[in-house]
Amino acid sequence: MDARELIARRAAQEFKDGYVVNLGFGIPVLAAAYIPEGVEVILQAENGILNFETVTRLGEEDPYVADAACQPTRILPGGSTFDLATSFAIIRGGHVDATILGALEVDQEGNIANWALPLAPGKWSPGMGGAMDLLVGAKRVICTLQHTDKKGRSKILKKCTLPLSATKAVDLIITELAVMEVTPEGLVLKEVAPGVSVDQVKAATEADLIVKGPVPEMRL
Amino acid sequence: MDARELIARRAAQEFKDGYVVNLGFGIPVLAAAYIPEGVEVILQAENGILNFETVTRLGEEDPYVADAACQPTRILPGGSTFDLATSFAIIRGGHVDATILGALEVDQEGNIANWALPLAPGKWSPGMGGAMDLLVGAKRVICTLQHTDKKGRSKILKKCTLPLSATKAVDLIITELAVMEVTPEGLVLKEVAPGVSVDQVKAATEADLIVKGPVPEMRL
Amino acid sequence: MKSKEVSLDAALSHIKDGMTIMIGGFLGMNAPLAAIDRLVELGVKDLTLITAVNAYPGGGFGIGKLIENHQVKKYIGSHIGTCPAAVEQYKNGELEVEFYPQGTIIEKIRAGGAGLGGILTPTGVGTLMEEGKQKVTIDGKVYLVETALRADVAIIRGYKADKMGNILYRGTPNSNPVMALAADYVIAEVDYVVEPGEIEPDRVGTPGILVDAVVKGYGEEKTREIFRELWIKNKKLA
Amino acid sequence: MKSKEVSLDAALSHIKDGMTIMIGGFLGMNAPLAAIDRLVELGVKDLTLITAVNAYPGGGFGIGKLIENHQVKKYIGSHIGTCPAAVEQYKNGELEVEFYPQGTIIEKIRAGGAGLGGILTPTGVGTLMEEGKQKVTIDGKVYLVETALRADVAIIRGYKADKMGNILYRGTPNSNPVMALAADYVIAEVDYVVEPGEIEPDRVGTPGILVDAVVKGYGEEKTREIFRELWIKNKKLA
Repeated sequence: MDARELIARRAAQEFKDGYVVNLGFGIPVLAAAYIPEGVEVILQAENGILNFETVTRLGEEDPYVADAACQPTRILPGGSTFDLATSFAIIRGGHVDATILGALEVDQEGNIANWALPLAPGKWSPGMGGAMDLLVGAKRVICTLQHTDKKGRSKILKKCTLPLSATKAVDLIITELAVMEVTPEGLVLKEVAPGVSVDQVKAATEADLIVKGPVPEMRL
Repeated sequence: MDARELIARRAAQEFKDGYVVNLGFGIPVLAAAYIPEGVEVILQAENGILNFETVTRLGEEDPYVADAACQPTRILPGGSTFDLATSFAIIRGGHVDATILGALEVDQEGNIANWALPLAPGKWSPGMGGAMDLLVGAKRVICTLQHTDKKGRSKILKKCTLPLSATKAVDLIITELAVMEVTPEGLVLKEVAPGVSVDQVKAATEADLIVKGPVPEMRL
Repeated sequence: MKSKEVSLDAALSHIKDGMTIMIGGFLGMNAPLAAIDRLVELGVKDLTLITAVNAYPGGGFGIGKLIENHQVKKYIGSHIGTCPAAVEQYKNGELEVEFYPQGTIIEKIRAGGAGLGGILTPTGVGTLMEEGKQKVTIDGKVYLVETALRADVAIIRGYKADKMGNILYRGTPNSNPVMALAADYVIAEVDYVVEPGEIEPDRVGTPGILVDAVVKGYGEEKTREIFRELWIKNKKLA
Repeated sequence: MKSKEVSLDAALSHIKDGMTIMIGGFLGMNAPLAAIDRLVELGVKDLTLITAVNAYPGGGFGIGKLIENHQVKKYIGSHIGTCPAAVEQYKNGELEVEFYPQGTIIEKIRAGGAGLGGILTPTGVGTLMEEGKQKVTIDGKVYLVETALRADVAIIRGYKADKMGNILYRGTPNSNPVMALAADYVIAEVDYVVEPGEIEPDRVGTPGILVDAVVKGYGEEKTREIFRELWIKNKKLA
């Protein structure tokens, strides 16, 4: 299992039956494939659609319906479409139970940076899209990302260095090494990946990690 | 012709072809009966309906459709219904060409009082309903009222005494005695009612009236 | 998925003395009449009631009954003049009243449901509405800060609902779709309850995720009779 | 009443160099593709372009063409990453970009259309979004003042229009209904133009009084082909 699949599988365990969820691109969308049996969730996409699935077979597409990535999409029974103002009223207004989002950096206070990469002095790209509203509005924010960057530097920091998307917004961080919870006391190590030791997680993490007693392994 | 009919007839002349209009209760609604030939207007009601007419014959009513007075209403071809937020977005956003409203008092600066009658100290009734938004949002505000109260006191004042609905909002005032326009210089007497002299209007008016040359009679 | 359809009493059991409730409808039109009538019987009291406008002119209909039965401690809306009991109780100090322009009250409710702190409106500048409110100036123009408003329970009125709570509206939906976003518990009174998938996605006016309970109201035939009677009595139809 | 149906060129003649325009659509879905393509041919330039999001990933589609053709001087929206030309032009200084969170940009447009001065949002507090903005504190919570946004011209996309300009939407209408309120001149591109009365009043998503010009777009069949081709090319359909 590669890192992305592991993260997606673990993230999917956070879904609860009846949850309304919004999934960011990349790993979060992958998580939908691993929703546990007996758990039904309702997908919300920020372009204005509830209860849908992506279609991939020619002829199943509707040229007037798409998800937030503009992929061909089928609305499921009980689904609905609505305009963008309503969609973000739903998101910002606390009507989404959980969002799973990627991040460039996340820190031990729950701050998150996920849209602004330096392009030129004072210029950032690619843009925040709907992420900043989701971070503020979703009842539970789950952040999925690889623990370190390509150079092996921790993305789980004491303090984010890139422009923030939101402050104190993240509830749970899931990486290929660990599950960490943002608490008032700080970042608590909740689970380690199979075969990974607490020390290995600590070594890969710049943030201060709180370890309380033995740390269980993720069940995937 | 009684005072109310006269005012309504004169007010109806302010309709232009294609106008979107919102009519207050009382005299303004009466005006709809006197729309000049060749002029088509689209009625907007603040509860969320465009292009409609009142029905009065049993069997013509729809128990899910009403106007802002909750009267039985028929939607005309090209009409639409929408929620209250959209309705006031239309009103406040400048998408209504003209509104005709009643008033308790109006003054020479275009200030208007039309919702707050003293009920007890610090208490007012009946409430503003949609009037304050119409006064701020409609492109043209036409105020229809009887020139004086039951005791013969002018309702066209130098300065309103009752709580205001809006400041500098009124464009045109139509009474059973005169038509007056609010201009940057002050209140200009534009027309007098048939058989009424300028002096009679002046005598009945507390506000300063600007008279420029001969004042024509209303054509009804 | 579990059906959201419940009995009227089960839904209304969420409304307790002293709560703040929103009720959809416009002078009774597309208002949840069955739920209101049952609330009167149940006698829940000391309510703060939020509506856009008040009762059908003259009272005795829709939310007017709640006020006439002295169940409302505070009223928040744009108008009380159509409800003689409200005017009388306000005058004698029994009823507290908070007035907002109708375009403001609906934006306050919308803000409450949309996670906004409030909105900036030009309506009411230079009037009594300024009292106790913050102001913001943008490009030299002054606006009132009107803050978000929410309720413990909202009772809305739709035409059809599916068992997932998706609502289809018919006619003039007035405040119902906005209120559906702005309360902790949302009850939708409808004429018909259908299976998920029977309401076209494009026709859903309120997505089911916003609705907690679906209840059957008086139904289409009774609704037709109720309004016919009301309008005949008030000489609007003959 | 005079029909609002006009030719595409007659409608687009209202767009002049240097104007601010809003274009509906979400990564090209339910975007006015025919109008955009014609705008590229017409070459109107120095535009300020307001959209919710940018081009379909990779560009070359919808509003991406306007940017690739160097017709946009300033872009206002929530994202540019899907349009390589936008990123490149922003980097080299050709294109000015103003970012807003997607929930903020749509509320700014809504405020512009609804006569509000702006809205108070918690989104962006404690981030770059605070720069140069007023803040308002309500019950101890801080909100950003996000001001209203309007355009000279809005081009929206509906499915059907009647000749009075009433629009029926199909599928995901995204920013179109909101933009229809927020511009001095509103062009609606649709697949079908019908007579007044042919769209049920309850199905009207944008009332005709908001629309100045109705134009026929590529039509349903061509739209189906366009998206099929797009999705096949991008390996979304097989």
